[in-house]
Amino acid sequence: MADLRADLGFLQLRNPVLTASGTFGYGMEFLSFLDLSAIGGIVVKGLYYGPREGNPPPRLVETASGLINAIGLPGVGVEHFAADVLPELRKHDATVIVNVCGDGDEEYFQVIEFLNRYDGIAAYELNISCPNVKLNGACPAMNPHMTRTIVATAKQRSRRPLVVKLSPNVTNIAEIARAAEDGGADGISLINTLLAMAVDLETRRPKLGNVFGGLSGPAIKPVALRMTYQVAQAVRIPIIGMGGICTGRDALEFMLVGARAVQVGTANFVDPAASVRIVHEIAEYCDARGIARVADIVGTLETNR
Amino acid sequence: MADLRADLGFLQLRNPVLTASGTFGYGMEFLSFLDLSAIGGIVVKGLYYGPREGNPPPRLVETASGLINAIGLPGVGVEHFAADVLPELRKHDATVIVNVCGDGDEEYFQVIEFLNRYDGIAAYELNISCPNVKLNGACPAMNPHMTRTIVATAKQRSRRPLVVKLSPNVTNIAEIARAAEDGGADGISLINTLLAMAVDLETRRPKLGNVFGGLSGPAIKPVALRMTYQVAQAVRIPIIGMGGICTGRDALEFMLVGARAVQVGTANFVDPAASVRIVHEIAEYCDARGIARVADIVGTLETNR
Amino acid sequence: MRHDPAARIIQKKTWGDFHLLRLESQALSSEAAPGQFLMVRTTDGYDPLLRRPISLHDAGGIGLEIFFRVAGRGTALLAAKKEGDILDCLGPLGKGFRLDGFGPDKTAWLVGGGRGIAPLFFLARTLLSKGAGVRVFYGGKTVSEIPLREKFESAGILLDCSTDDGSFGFAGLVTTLLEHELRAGRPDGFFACGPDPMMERAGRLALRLGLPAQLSLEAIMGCGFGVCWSCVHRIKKDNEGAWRKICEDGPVFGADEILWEEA
Amino acid sequence: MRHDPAARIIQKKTWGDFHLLRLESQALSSEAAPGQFLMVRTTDGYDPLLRRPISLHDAGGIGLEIFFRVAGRGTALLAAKKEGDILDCLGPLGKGFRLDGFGPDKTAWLVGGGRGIAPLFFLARTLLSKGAGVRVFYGGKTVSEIPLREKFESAGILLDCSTDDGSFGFAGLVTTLLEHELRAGRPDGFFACGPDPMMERAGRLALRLGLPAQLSLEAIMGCGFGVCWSCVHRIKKDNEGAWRKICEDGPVFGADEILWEEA
Ligand SMILES: Cc1cc2nc3c(=O)[nH]c(=O)nc-3n(C[C@H](O)[C@H](O)[C@H](O)COP(=O)(O)OP(=O)(O)OC[C@H]3O[C@@H](n4cnc5c(N)ncnc54)[C@H](O)[C@@H]3O)c2cc1C
Ligand SMILES: Cc1cc2nc3c(=O)[nH]c(=O)nc-3n(C[C@H](O)[C@H](O)[C@H](O)COP(=O)(O)OP(=O)(O)OC[C@H]3O[C@@H](n4cnc5c(N)ncnc54)[C@H](O)[C@@H]3O)c2cc1C
Ligand SMILES: Cc1cc2nc3c(=O)[nH]c(=O)nc-3n(C[C@H](O)[C@H](O)[C@H](O)COP(=O)(O)O)c2cc1C
Ligand SMILES: Cc1cc2nc3c(=O)[nH]c(=O)nc-3n(C[C@H](O)[C@H](O)[C@H](O)COP(=O)(O)O)c2cc1C
Ligand code: FES
Ligand code: FES
Repeated sequence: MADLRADLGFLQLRNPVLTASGTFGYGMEFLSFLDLSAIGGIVVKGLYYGPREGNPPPRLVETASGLINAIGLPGVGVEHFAADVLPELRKHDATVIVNVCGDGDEEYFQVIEFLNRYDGIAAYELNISCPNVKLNGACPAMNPHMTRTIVATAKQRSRRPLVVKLSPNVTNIAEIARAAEDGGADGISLINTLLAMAVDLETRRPKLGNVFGGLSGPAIKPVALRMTYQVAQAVRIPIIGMGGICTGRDALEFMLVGARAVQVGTANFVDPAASVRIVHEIAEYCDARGIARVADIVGTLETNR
Repeated sequence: MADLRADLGFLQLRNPVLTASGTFGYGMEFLSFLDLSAIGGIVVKGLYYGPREGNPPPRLVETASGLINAIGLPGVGVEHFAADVLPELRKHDATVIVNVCGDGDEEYFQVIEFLNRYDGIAAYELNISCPNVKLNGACPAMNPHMTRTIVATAKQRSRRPLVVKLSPNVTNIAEIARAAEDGGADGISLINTLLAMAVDLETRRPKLGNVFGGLSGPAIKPVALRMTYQVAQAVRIPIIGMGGICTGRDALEFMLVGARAVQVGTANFVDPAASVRIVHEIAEYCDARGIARVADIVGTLETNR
Repeated sequence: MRHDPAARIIQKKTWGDFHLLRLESQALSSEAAPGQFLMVRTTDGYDPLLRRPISLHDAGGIGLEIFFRVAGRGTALLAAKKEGDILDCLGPLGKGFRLDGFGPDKTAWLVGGGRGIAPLFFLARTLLSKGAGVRVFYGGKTVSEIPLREKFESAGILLDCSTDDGSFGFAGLVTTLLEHELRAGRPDGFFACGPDPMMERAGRLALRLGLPAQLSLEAIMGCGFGVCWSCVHRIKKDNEGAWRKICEDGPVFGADEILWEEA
Repeated sequence: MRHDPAARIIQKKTWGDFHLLRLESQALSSEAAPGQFLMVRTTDGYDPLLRRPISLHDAGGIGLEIFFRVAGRGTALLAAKKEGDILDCLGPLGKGFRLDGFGPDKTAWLVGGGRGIAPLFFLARTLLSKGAGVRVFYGGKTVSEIPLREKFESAGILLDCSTDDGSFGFAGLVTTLLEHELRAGRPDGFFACGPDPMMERAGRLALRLGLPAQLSLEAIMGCGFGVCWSCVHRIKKDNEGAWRKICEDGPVFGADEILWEEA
């Protein structure tokens, strides 16, 4: 069988398939569908410092080949996570990446410093798309300067590898990626959801309690793939691609444009075993074509440019 | 029957349904499916000053609930358009908006000044998403300053109302819309396509001759609706919304968030009579609910914000 | 909770917009309890993308049944399936009704409106088999919206029907019928399933009368197994109203647990 | 060019991946000519979004036929349709084969590979009815890929088959068979339909021998009626190679008009 290992430099994965933050809970919910050690790793639900309730419902609306969510990052907070969730995850031999959230830069650093003290975390994924309530909902991901600043401090405070997760809602994704790299990021993951909206014609109200939400799923794959490619051309640090991945072929397309690993998000809702199925599909693809190491596909897209 | 007229201020339309540039040819191609005077108007294929060949094939790839095109704006150029196409369109009593393209600001102005001399054009739609080859593919739509500058000069050179068509590939669509308004735009239309990409795993090459292309269709509707709403909150000039509209209900959703008229694009490929069907569906919707004037729906979305 | 990508449709019945499918699936039926539900895929493609929650209408042996009404595109695709086709289902999901205490000396009243009748057949059968007394109140807008009358009756289940337009049975809402009957007698508890406004009415009635009631709620569900956090409802817990997941903590809640938003 | 949202499938035949559907549609069949095609919707939803181009395999009266091979999701959805189902079709589209001059004293050779055989049945019938002599060369990878043998034969059409693996008829490419036969005799022209490489070989052969040939090309089509400009191919015109639309100016072009890209 093909060698599926993925080398992120700062982290070696059994295979290139991770699950995306917010779509895989804290992992335990999936134990009846798969073995957490059969996938490359899991990125847990976004964690703020304290527990959070999330947005008022409705929180989700389906769209053509996608969905918009405005869940609003409910979660248990770092203390509960460290005390109750982490030990469980360690029992299941899962590679765990923590998606770090914050309302304002300081909270991000608090989460990181708190978690620094606990074992069983392979890396942090800095979710720089969290709205900063004081800045009227702006987020660090919107601006190269803010990105560089928050990444630099987060890196300094972290005793673990730092992956920075980019928002697609920007004019120039390569510029933001370079800012993250300049700030000292060990890796880049992308894309988070596309800012979107849905309305109900009968009630004349937004379909989401929060008015706006984030679009994910197959609908956004073409945009995600483009951005992954652009970022791969722009930075030297490893890239984890995502956005609408539902099959092994989808995953391999992200690798072809330059991602060393991928994350599976929305597909987990439709098929709880999607991530492990995708691992198998990647293996089958490689085996059928005599590709000895899946890593050999990374970034091999040929263009005439 | 409900009063379907749409008042754009600078232009009165029979009804709010226009066809989107590049998806309706020069109009004639649709004569076996509909009567051009039955719809609000048509926005013709993007016109550069001279004739253009467009991009190498493949030029189109289907994606989940959408398609990516990299047609590359082939067209006949202004002379041929004015001499041969315009007179035909006038015979069919169509309200014609010309989508103005340019590689660099100067070409836009040349197209406008040339067309100023001909009758039968209701307005110009400035397609500020055209890549400027000298600026490495950047387009005016990416930047508020460039937008304001080109709009101001175009407005000055134009003897007709000027609609500015925005690109969705930006961090802050409201800011660009305000720049267009400041520059003197009479209206805003949005969205153009989302920059996207598709690759072929077997050949390891991009699926489009041009590598990148623009995503359109139902997949992008949630993003288009969000941006239309944001722009409606930001400017006072009339807005024409588009992006994935396939049904009367889709069209009404754009009106609900603030568009006075809409454009139908990709749907024309699937159902050549889509635009006129949408007019009927809007009328039926209003009649079934006793809405006397469709214009009364515009911008009536209620949010608690 | 299991995933059966190929539960076979072995029987189909249709009454206008309403459809009953009998499926064959060892995996899904073996753990099934009344009040639980399946998440059903309606297409192999990506549009619609999400599965649809559908209650277990009945289960036993290797068979199970679902009963649904066409509400939109997903259920329309389901309705187009034919005998011999296969369905991709996850389930059984959720916690279902709590039946402890409902034995031979107890009576339960079951109240279902429209498609809300779906889980009550399985529930009624199970209660009867535990020896409890069962009475079902079944309401719809008009007579064609209460197509399962004969099915309940031939299963020997005591049935009272209502229609809003009076075309069959009691004329009025099924909750009004219930209220009416509660003046004549009292069950040991009731179970209800239906649209939100009906659940609210039934819940407030139960509280007013101090009668234990279990209500099955609906919500838009992204996953059905507790990971997306889309299906939340305010539920009382430790005297606070927290958002709880309907798919995992429910869909059945006690009338005294549910917090209704003030109008 | 007409839009029939509900052409009814009145007959269906299947050979492995290959399917033949007989449709009933006055609107579509009345103007049909060989070499033209339909744009067929494969789902009511948005995924897949676009229609699929499928040639007219035959047409007459109010009936028409399509013959296709499952190539991906769209054609798989088409293949799942049953007798009695309806298809939403646009057509007939494109210019088709130019038959002027092919009368009683002329002979035409028709060359089809795989699914490329589809338009040649209608073409063969039409040529025969004009009195022309017709000979069909039909190739596939293996015997199961040339399922229409009997259909051609029972229509009295002279047929030569080839398979790449030699499992039936001539062993080799159908263009090699053609080349072979061209040494023994010459038709007044030939017509070909198949994958691009086959078209290129057939086209170059025609030019070398100075034989008039018409080739039916394929391309990814966004609309099928000339508005999206996605289906272009380099075609000679006024001595220049311009991008021309296959859907509108073709799909059939003269071998001397087509510019093949240098490898
Ligand atoms: C636990 C549970 C059990 C259910 N059991 C049954 C059953 O046994 N039989 C049955 O007929 N229906 C049942 N439903 C409702 C059923 O899930 C919805 O009717 C279905 O999801 C609608 O899908 P659609 O694609 O046809 O409609 P859509 O086009 O998605 O929507 C049509 C309308 O239904 C609303 N809707 C969408 N999803 C839901 C949902 N999950 N719950 C409530 N309203 C929704 C939409 O807002 C819209 O107004 C159940 C729902 C839940 C949550
Ligand atoms: C004018 C014309 C007439 C045709 N007539 C027939 C016919 O009579 N019978 C028949 O079986 N097929 C015919 N085809 C080919 C048929 O249209 C494609 O096989 C079909 O569109 C593939 O759709 P899909 O969703 O099944 O595959 P997809 O999943 O869309 O694609 C599968 C593979 O086919 C390729 N492909 C997609 N669209 C086309 C296309 N339009 N042309 C060529 N390759 C494509 C893709 O690049 C991919 O490699 C015709 C094509 C054209 C242009
Ligand atoms: C319900 C839901 C919740 C999410 N929560 C988070 C989150 O907590 N943190 C984060 O960085 N991204 C979150 N995301 C974004 C996903 O991790 C992912 O970036 C995005 O959905 C695109 O991938 P997909 O198309 O495969 O879902 C969430 C997405 C969904 C659908
Ligand atoms: C094939 C194609 C060609 C297009 N050509 C143009 C064009 O010439 N000028 C322009 O401003 N927009 C062009 N567009 C963008 C559309 O006008 C429209 O903004 C976009 O497709 C979103 O709408 P839709 O989802 O309804 O298609 C084109 C879109 C497509 C699909
Ligand atoms: S439906 Fe996903 S958590 Fe309940
Ligand atoms: S397919 Fe659209 S122009 Fe030919």
